[in-house]
Amino acid sequence: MTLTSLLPLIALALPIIGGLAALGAGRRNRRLGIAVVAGTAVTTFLITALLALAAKDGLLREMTLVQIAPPVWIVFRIDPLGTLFAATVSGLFLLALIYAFGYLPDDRRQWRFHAFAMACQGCMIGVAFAGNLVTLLVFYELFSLLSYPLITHDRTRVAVAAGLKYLVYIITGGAFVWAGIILVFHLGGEIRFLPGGLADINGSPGLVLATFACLVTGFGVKAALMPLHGWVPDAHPAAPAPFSAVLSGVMVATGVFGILRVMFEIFGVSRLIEMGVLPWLGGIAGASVLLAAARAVGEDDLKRRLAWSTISQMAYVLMAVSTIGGQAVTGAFVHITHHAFLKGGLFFCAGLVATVTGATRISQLRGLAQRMPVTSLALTVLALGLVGIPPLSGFISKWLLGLGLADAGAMVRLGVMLAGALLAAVYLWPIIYRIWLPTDDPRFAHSHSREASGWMLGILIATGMLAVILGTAATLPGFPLDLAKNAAQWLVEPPP
Amino acid sequence: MRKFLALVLIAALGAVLIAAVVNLPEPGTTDSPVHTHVSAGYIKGGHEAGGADNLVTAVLLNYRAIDTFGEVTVIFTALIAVLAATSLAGPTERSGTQNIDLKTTRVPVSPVVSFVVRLMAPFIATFALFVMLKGHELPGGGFQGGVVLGAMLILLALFSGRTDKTDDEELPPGLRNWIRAAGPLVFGALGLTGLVFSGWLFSLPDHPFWREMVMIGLELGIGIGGAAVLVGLFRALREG
Amino acid sequence: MPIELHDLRPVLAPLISALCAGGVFVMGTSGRWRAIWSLAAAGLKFVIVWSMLPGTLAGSVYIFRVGEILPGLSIAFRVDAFGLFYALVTATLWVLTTVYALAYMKGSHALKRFFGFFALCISTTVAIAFAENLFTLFLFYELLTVCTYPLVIHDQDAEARRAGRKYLAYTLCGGAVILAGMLLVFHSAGTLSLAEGGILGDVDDHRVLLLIFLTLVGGFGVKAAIMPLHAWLPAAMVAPTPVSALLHAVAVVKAGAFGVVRVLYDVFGVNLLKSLGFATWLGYLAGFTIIAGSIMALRQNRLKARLAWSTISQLSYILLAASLLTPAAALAAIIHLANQAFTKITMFFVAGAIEHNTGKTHIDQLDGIGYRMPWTMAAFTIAGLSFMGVPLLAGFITKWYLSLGALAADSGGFVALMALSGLLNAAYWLPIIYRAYFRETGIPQLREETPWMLLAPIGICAGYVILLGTGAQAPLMPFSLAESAVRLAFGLEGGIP
Amino acid sequence: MNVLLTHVDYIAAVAIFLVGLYILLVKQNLLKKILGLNIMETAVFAFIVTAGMTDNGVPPLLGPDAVGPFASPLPHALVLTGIVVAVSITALALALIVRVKRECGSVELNELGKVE
Amino acid sequence: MSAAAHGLALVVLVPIVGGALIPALFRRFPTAAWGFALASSALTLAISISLIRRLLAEGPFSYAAGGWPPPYGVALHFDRFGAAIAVFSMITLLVLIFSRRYIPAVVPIARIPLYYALVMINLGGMNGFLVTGDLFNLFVFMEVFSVSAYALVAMARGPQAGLAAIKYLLLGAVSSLLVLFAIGLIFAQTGTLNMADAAGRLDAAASIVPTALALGALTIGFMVKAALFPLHVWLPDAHASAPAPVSALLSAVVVKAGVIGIIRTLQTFSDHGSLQLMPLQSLLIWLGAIAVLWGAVAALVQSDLKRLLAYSTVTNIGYIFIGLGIGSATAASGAAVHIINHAVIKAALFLAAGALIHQSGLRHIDDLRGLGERMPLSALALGVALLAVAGVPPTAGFVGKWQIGLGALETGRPLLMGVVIVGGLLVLTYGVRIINTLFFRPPLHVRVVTSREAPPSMLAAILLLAASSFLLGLAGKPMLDFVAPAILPLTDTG
Repeated sequence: MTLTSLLPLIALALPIIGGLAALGAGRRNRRLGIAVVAGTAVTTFLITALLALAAKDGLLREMTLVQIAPPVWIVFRIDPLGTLFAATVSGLFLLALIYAFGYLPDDRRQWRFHAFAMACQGCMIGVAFAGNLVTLLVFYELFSLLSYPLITHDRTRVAVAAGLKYLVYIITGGAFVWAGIILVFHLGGEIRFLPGGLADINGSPGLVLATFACLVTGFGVKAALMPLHGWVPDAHPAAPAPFSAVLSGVMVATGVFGILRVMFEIFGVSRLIEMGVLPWLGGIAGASVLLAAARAVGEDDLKRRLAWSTISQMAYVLMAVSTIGGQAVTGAFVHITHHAFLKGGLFFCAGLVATVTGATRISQLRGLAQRMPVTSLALTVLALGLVGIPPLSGFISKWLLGLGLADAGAMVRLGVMLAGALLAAVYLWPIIYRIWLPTDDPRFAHSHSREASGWMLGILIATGMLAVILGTAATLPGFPLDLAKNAAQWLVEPPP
Repeated sequence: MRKFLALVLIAALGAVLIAAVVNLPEPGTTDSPVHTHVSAGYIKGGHEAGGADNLVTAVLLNYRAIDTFGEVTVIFTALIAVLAATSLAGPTERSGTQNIDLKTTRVPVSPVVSFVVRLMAPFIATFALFVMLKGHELPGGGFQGGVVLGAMLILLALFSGRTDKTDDEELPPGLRNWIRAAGPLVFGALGLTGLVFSGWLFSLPDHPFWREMVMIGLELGIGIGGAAVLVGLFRALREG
Repeated sequence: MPIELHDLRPVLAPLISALCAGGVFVMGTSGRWRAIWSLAAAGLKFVIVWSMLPGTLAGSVYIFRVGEILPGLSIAFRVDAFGLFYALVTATLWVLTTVYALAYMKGSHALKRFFGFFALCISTTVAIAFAENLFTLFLFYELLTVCTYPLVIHDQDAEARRAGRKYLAYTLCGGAVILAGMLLVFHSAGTLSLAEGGILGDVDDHRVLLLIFLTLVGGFGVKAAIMPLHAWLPAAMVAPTPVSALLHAVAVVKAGAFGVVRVLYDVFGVNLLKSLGFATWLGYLAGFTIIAGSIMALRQNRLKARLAWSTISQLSYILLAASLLTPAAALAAIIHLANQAFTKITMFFVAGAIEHNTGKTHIDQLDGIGYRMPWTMAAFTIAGLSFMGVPLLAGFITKWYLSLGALAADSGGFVALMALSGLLNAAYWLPIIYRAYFRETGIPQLREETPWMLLAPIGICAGYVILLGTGAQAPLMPFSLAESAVRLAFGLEGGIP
Repeated sequence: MNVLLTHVDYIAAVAIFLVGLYILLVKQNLLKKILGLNIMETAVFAFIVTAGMTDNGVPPLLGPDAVGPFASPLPHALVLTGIVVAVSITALALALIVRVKRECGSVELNELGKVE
Repeated sequence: MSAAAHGLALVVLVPIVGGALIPALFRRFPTAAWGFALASSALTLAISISLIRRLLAEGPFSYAAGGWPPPYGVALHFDRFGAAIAVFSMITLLVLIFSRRYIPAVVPIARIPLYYALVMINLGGMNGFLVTGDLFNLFVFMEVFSVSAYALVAMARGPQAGLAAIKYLLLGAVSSLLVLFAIGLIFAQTGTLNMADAAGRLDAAASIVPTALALGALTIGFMVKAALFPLHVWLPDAHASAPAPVSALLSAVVVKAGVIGIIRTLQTFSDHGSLQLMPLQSLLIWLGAIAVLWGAVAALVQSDLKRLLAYSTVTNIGYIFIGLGIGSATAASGAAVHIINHAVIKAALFLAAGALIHQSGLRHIDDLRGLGERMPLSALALGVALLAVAGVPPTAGFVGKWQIGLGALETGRPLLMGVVIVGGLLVLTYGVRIINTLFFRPPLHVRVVTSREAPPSMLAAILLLAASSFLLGLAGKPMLDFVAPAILPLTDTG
């Protein structure tokens, strides 16, 4: 067992074990707990990053671990796409976990949050490393369930209701995925991911289509593809901010990730074209882009607006990959990563503001910059990044997406994308505008607040800087863009 | 209603029965199977085969001895049954005051009748004995003699005026039980002697003398036993 | 063709536990002897049954003929792969259940009777598993009813008696119907021996076959609690928890399901059933039961009642799978015997432990119970997830093969049904788990973990649920046994497609 | 019609039988029922004896100078046995009736239905 | 002529002479009569076993009583139905063992010898009835066991017993008369009383009307003895009010005589070519089916334990007649075996019930709650026998029901099979009710709490019978094989 085969397992297991350890340690000694969490998160991130770099040129390793039943194995594979996603996940989790030390009240339940969150992280890394649909489903279901206590962590009535809604959506989605997997298995036998798709999916076109529909529907729930998005606007605001960040940043992306795996590594490009599903997918994604953005515009609750934005932004990715052009796919991958940090940061901001000032609505944010300049600055940077203002990270991904769409000649989709970007500006600009607009109005509760400090602010600053760095230095080797290019190439033009 | 149904049933049954009997061979004719088959064999075999002039007795004691064994068993059983099954409790309240306690009430008996009965008794007994002993030659036999004997004893019991004495009247109880069982017992003995003498259970000895002796013994057993049973029945019924 | 070996073990397994049951009856007044004999019954059987595994896997069939009691009706035992699979499940679980029961029942009344019959049940169950022919199967099947009755009415109060009456009424009527079916089979086939590929191949009369199907499947379906023959099962909840475990997981309902599968595969045979098409209706009925049972389970507030309705739903998986008549589905049917057993028994043990520890019986009382009994509830969670079909747990395997089988049988609708059932399972297990961990009562919860004698069986079962889900292939797992059973039933040579 | 005449003996036996049966069926008094039974028995005996009857026959006493035609001996033996059996049953029945009368206070079946 | 053949007469002679000796021998020592009766019945049993051995070796054989060849003398005939005498002797033996402690409690001490005498005579009559090959002899021995049976019923205390006995007597006497009348008809047609001879000569008879009537009269007469619905009305009263061992004897053995009588009749005259027995057979099936259901339903509503068991006899007689009526080899052999098996089971039932009732002094089922704790063995025996009577495999009751059900199918009567099964289920219902009451309900009556297990002599008989009623089920095949040759003549008419 070489190091490369051990590392993925460590990356997967470490957060889970670390979470349990933190649960035990933190309740006795807070500092020790923090050390464990931080150490674990950092180590995990480093391992995944290392793996991402190592695997950027193609499939690094495939590991067959456990045979559940004769044709059903637990399989891990270390390929460019998975490692990129794993690194993104662990990076965002690193931020969120540390942020949570500041965000959550210092009590016993905090450690529960960390334990569950880290278990969730482990499972998401498992999803990223999954080598076949069954393995993917295992970890997909697990982290979905593990998310539930995190969403309902506040135990308010709203949170519980949102949690229930989340469960209903996610489990239903899981059932679809499950049915799809069964169908795939029925059609094609053992189902390892294979760039270019499985050659031997045989069956009536209707059945193949149904399989695809099942899988896309199932993952689409998590990817918040309209009209399967219902849980998102409720769950995001209800969850504690650090987990909202994770939800928006990577969990929705997991759904997208699943769809990507299905599209490129189960069905394969040629079959997708043959099936004629791509226009439909693009159409649905495009509709999602516009509709969600439009909803975001009308939303006053900050976290809800961000949630709608997530729906819209993730739909970009799907819309782009529906062209299956190499450039667009690269953009899609890089967008997943960049969006994760941007949106995570925005949620960190929202959490910070809500904690310090109690303001959750955008209309309450007026004059925030007067009291909390650093936070406001970070918020501004991140928001601008999300809108796609150069040289921030969002620009890079959107540029690539646009380029990809243009390359593929999908002019309608390009138009939709631009319209979406415009709408993004429309729904993000008022935030920036308001926080920087000075006011003396005593109605704003935060008028006496001070700038925050400690963990939360640190993380916020780090995220803001990350947006700048990823934007300015995107082309450096080893950065997401580099990795995404490789991943896209690997998927779209598979090695023989 | 009940009567009507009964009449309907009887009418139907009667029709069936008459339909059946009129299809039987004509009674009285000698060529019917009744006469030509088994009976003819008996008559043909004569008294030599049956061991008795009286063919009815021969049938009873010889040809179909086992039937007669059953028969004496039935009547013996009836006695035991009556003894065993009659009311175990005394008179209950339910039976009311009109019930007469036969044990203690003396029935007034005319001395004339009483005298005549006692006078007649030895003659009757003698006749009964004659019927038993000559049953294999003349009309008669153990049952007939036994019934006469029993009737005499009942007569005596009725008119002797000694109704209050229930026990140790005619015979000591130990002996009485043996005599009552005489019927089955003599047949049991016959079964065994038959096995000894001729190799068949329930068969009479081949030697004419012994055969006659055994027959007489049987007749006596049947008769005396039968009489004892009859008296026993009478007493049991009277005592309730 | 399997190699037939004449061996004493098929009869020894039931006999020895029956003898031990006798020991309980004779010496059971003392608690220690009761425990010793009960454990001996379970343990010895466990050893004997497992000792046959290597041979059976190698393709041998152990046979023991006791004797022919009527022309064509003989008592005979034959250990084939399917029978051994069922026996392994029961034998293994029985050891755990006995340990659990010994701890759970402490201080109850009439313990001699309880453990005596408890040990007898094990004996009859393994005899059912090893039955060579329908008659032997029926014989011990009925005996099982008789032996479980005293356990059902153990409390002897009005409710228990009512439940007992219902239980008997259903199962005995079911038995009578089986008897009718048996007569029909014997009349038309001239034999009652269970044989791979069925024994009714030569029967032409469609009506007779239908009648046989209805009577046998209906009769065994009573114990398998297929709707509308299920009403006894929720009522029988009043029994003490080890008995519920026995009824719902190990012996009784499984015997029914086992019987149905035997009837389908070894009386009718796959090919005949395929040409007849009766099984489709059984599939629909089972499908209905799966959904309706789940919906009923949703409405229950009493924990054990919810478990009972869930059992009704879960059992029909077996029937549904068996009725699909494809190898993969058959595999699902057989494996689900084990999966459902281990999973459901975990839940029952937990329910019993909760009741034993805290006296709580209803779901709305369970707020925060996860803090009081963390390990216990962890086991419950595992079981719940398994039923939901979360991969890596036992329930997934069933659904997996069942769905594959359904697809192979061109009954894709059942895949949707599986998915729906998984959802419903989630809908009724998750709230319990949620309450246990995520609802606090406001009162600080003290740790009050289950005593180890109760906890150990729970833990082992829960562990097994995971094992069945992950390591079904491992050497000591009976998966390959199930495979060879399917191969035999379908006359396949190689692997299962 | 001729048949009826030739078999008139049998028919008479049947008639007696029916009379007895009627009594047995209709009468509620146990004693009367026993009487009915006895009448039926008599009828059956008569029937059997009739079967063995010979026109102008003599009893089957086989002396040295006995001359036929003889009546068949078999039915007579049967009837003799039958009579004894009938007597036995009658005796037992009477004893039981006495007992019933004592214990239940009645010998009418329709009243006895209410006993206990 | 081997010694075994004499046994044919001895099985009649020994018990009757033994019974006749008892009142005389044991006037002074009434309780010692038990031993003598036991010895005679044991001897009878031994003789009957030697008969069966010869039967197995040589096939059916006859014995000319008195050395007179048939048709002049009375021929005794031993075939496989006659072999039932061994079982009947065995049951009588066990009943006697049971009676040792039971009878002194219910019968005045002076009458104890009478009881034993009656039991022995009953046995002798039964044996004679079963082995005779002569029509009139059949009648005589029928009367022997009938009269003793009437008396045995009347030996119980209480107003019900006398009434039940007289009802039994009245119906029994009428049935005997019918039989005698039928014998007269046959005799008038054939001039012979030997069954085989008569059957042969009936063909030559001028008309079949008398034969048909005779056959009908015989059947109806035996039906009364066998208590086949609707002529069973005497049975519940008689069997419920008699002392327990008598009930056992009556239900187990005496009613069976009627059944065997019908079998003999059908068997003997089934060769009579001009006579179609089909209507008779379907009549038997119908009546049997009604009896099964009626008896079971009536038993369900009884509160008196013994009365319930009496109705159970009605049911089981129904089963036997269904089997006979179907007439196929399977069903008829099942019926034949059920005659034996039910005898054993019912004896076990009545004796066990008798022990429970005797020890507790209670006879209502509801009063017996919890008695199983106090009298575990007796109650267990009752439970086993109840399961057996319900036909739960592999008990003895199962054999007959299985064969009869199978026969129903073979002859294309699936509904009849349904009746067989439903009947078994109903029986099981009340069986379970009783078992439940005994074992699983807390005592209600104070007498239950003070009851003690039955004495060893009673227990021995009960347990032996209960064990047999279980084990005979395992011996179903040899038993069926045993009766199979005897069944063949019946089969032809089916």
